[in-house]
Amino acid sequence: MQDKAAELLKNGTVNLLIGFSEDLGKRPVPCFIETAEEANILVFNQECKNNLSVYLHKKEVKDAVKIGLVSNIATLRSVMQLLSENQLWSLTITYLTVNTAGELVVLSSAEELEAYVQANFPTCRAEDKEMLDKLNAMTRAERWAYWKDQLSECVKCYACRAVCPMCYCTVCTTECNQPQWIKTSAETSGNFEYHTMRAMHLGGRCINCGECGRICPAGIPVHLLTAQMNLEIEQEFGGKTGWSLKSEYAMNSFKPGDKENFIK
Amino acid sequence: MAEPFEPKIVAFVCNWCTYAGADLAGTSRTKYETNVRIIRFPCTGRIDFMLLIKAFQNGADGIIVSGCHPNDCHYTSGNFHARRRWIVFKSMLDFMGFPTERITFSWVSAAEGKKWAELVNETTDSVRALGPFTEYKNLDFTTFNQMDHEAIAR
Amino acid sequence: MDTNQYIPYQVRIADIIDEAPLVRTYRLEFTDPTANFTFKAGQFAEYGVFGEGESTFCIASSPTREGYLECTFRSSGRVTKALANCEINDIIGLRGPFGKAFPIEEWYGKDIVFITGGIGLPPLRCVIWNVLDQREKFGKVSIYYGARTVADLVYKEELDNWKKRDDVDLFLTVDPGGETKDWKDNVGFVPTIIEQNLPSSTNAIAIVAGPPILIKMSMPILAKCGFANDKIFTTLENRMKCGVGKCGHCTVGKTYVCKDGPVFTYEEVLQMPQEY
Amino acid sequence: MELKLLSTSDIAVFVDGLLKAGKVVVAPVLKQSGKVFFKPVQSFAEVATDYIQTAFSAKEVVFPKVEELFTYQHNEDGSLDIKDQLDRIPETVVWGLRPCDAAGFDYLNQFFLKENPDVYFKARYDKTTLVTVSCSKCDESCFCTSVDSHPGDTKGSDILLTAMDGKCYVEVITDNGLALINSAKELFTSTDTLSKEAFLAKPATHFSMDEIKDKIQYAYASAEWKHASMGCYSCGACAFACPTCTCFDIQDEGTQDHGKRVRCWDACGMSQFTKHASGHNPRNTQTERRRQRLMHKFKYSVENLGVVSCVGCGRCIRVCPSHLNIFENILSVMN
Repeated sequence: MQDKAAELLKNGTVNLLIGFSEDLGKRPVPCFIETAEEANILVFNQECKNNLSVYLHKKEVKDAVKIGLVSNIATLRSVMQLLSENQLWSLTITYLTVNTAGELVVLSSAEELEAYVQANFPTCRAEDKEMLDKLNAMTRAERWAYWKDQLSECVKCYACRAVCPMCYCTVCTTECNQPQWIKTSAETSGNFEYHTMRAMHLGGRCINCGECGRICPAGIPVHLLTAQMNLEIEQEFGGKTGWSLKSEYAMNSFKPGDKENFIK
Repeated sequence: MAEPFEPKIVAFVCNWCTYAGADLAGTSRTKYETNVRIIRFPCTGRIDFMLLIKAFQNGADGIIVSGCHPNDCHYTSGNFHARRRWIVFKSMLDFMGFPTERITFSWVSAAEGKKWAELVNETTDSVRALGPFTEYKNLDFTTFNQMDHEAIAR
Repeated sequence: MDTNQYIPYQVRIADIIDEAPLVRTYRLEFTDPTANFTFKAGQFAEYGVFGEGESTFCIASSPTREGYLECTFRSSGRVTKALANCEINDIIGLRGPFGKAFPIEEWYGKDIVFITGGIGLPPLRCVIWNVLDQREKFGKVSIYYGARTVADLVYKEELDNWKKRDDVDLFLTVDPGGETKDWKDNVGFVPTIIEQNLPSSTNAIAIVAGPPILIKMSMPILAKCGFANDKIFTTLENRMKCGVGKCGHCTVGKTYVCKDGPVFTYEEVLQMPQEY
Repeated sequence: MELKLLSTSDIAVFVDGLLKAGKVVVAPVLKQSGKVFFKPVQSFAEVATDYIQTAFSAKEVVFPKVEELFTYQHNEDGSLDIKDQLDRIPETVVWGLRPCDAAGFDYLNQFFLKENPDVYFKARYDKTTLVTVSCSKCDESCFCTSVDSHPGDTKGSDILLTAMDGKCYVEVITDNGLALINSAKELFTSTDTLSKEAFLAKPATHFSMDEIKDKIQYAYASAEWKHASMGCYSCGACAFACPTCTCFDIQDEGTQDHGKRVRCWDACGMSQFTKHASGHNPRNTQTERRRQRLMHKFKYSVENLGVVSCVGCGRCIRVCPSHLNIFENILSVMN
């Protein structure tokens, strides 16, 4: 991967390469490489879980135009969703990934990307499925107690929003204060409102990378909210997020036959 | 003796059907419970889920959301979009353990003054039976704050 | 027990004056007549609408005129919009006074040049009143004031008064395109007007307040006039929440604008990182 | 300062005794997410012991994430009632915090009380006793020895416990601590020797404060800031986990008739932090915001208060979604 990255940077295919390097503690950290000489700091392994596609919204990255993106499959899937939402029109992106056989794969067009993602489409993680089943088997009151306990730890650092590639709004509902839709303070009721809002706005868009839950400093499994909703949406309305370049946004469409057994 | 509990119910209704239906109930002098506060919207498609949350935040005990029957929308498809949103929102709240029985979704047309009155009566009865929505207010007692812990201890 | 700096005084809106589009002045009176509130020219306060929050602006009236306070604000955010919706006799919260004042006593006997634009006049009006109320203690007083359009000029009545006085030189200007048919004063940006008049810097103090661009453009011209950096005063405005040097919003480097300022000499400003 | 011994089996007796005496005991508790949080406990059985660092610092005890400043209520006659609830704060013992956390309290104390004393902080701080536990374990994020501290430091603590060789050594540092010990005198015996150095964890030292104080003077203009902040997602995780971050926001909650004014944590790394209502933002890029945070820790607070406001707990590194490393950043901008 280091060689390929160096080559891409050298021949001008890529101006800026977003990948992983290691810090003193051998933990993978996102790195931004502009010259071929720096490519030797790149690493890529199982621990490289960050979804680097979120950086594609950053101004400094947008300015570079020709981007190389070291990706895992979740990153690629989120790029697919972003492409279908027409968010990356100004960028030319080359994707570097490693397939299940451990070989380097370089994808340089959206069509190649689509074919690769569809062939390697990720399924819901087993541990998430297990947790979802467990929660769905609970009574309503038990679930309420569970989320109440979890959400009471939330400090509203908004890391879940910051790492989400789909949260690209320049002004978030949390910052709209006329009226103040979401309480600024991290009281549990405000946290409940914030997480409901976040999940709803990701309905039919979340690509299930699980980053929000993984990085939560308070260890709240917030990704379960969107994961559950994804399942629900797939079941009710069909379609998968990040599957095709022309995905239809589930919340922006309807079928006359959508269920209405809950409507009086 | 404490006064009997009277729930606060907020109704989010569309301008063209349910609001007219409620108006019909009024002009035909149909009596129904007075617990409901009606908020009129151009269309059910405009009723953002945040409005519902805001209502609970400000102390509502129950909510009614109502608009035109499918295919009757003044704007052709607003209620279809709304319906999809309700499906997702309701399942979301269910998953979080939120007592969704406090939210009633309904279609009430301009001609259904009687249905409106019945809807309000039924909802009021069921929310009255559920009692005040203290579950939501009590959420904040779990916030790390010693004063709150003391309050619980008392 | 230390005083609780977060509990506001309650003040009643006694009068409302519409100054310019979106700009209003409120005259405020304490509901508690025993409230012991004293302040100096240049200090600011936190004005709060209960249920909406607090907003920061300078006290626009002078300590030499007792019994009331005035503040002038433009409605732009959540709190200022709520403030603008208030009516006479409404009660609002007031915390303060906060910050350092202009060292007016040190200026006795000197010429004073005020340079300001748009909504930058209110923080200086306090000083101008203060100076004019003790007119005999100062040398020449000149005021350079400009706004985008004629309608955007604030304190129009007072501007007329100042104009009529022969012990004040008032240079009014509006940006090109902002003039009306019967506008008789200057047209052009404030720095241009200063350049045309070149105020003397001998035994003089310059006070600059206004939008950042006005400050940036005026400085080279003042330097040309011969003003030393420590003879130029300005008042910075950053986002503030607490007013007492705790919340961290207003920091510029190590400086807390709320407690170390808002009044700074240009020399002090140059020492700071350019983050204001 | 006094040195005492407490048998390890009596620790539970001591803590449960404090609870019985009506004190609120805040201690590390392991939650189902696998992370350890400071929580009020009902008995010593809930207290977690096997952990390196809690997810968030114990600053919540004196500087809660949401603090009610006062409630307000408009009366029918047009008058307005404003009430604070400072008198409702209970006596609190924070049990089992790390020496770095206690050093954080020392900084908070100076920051909040040296100038313009903050009554809310003072009311809580005065009723808080800190019982610290020295560290026998550390990880690669810990760097307290780089910022003039160490895993057995007594700075900021009222009592420091060191549990080794089947005994618990009790260093009583303040009068507050002594009063706490005296509430259960019979459990403690006197001793006069303690050599804990061998027992203590040995975190890596990355730099010295002398070096920092010298080199940080020129760091502002470093081109490395851009590099150091590129990975930053501009969330507030580091600031909220930090034992010494003090920035807050003041917000009203409620209607114009009645409600409360609260202060809640805010973070200088967030893009809205300095933004004016006019849209002008003095620190408009993440580079400037990251620089502000680090420079505040290592330079500005030294200039303002004479102390560095980083205690080397390493929480910001552990919680950072992109593992930005504070000491690596500092090293890179200094050189």
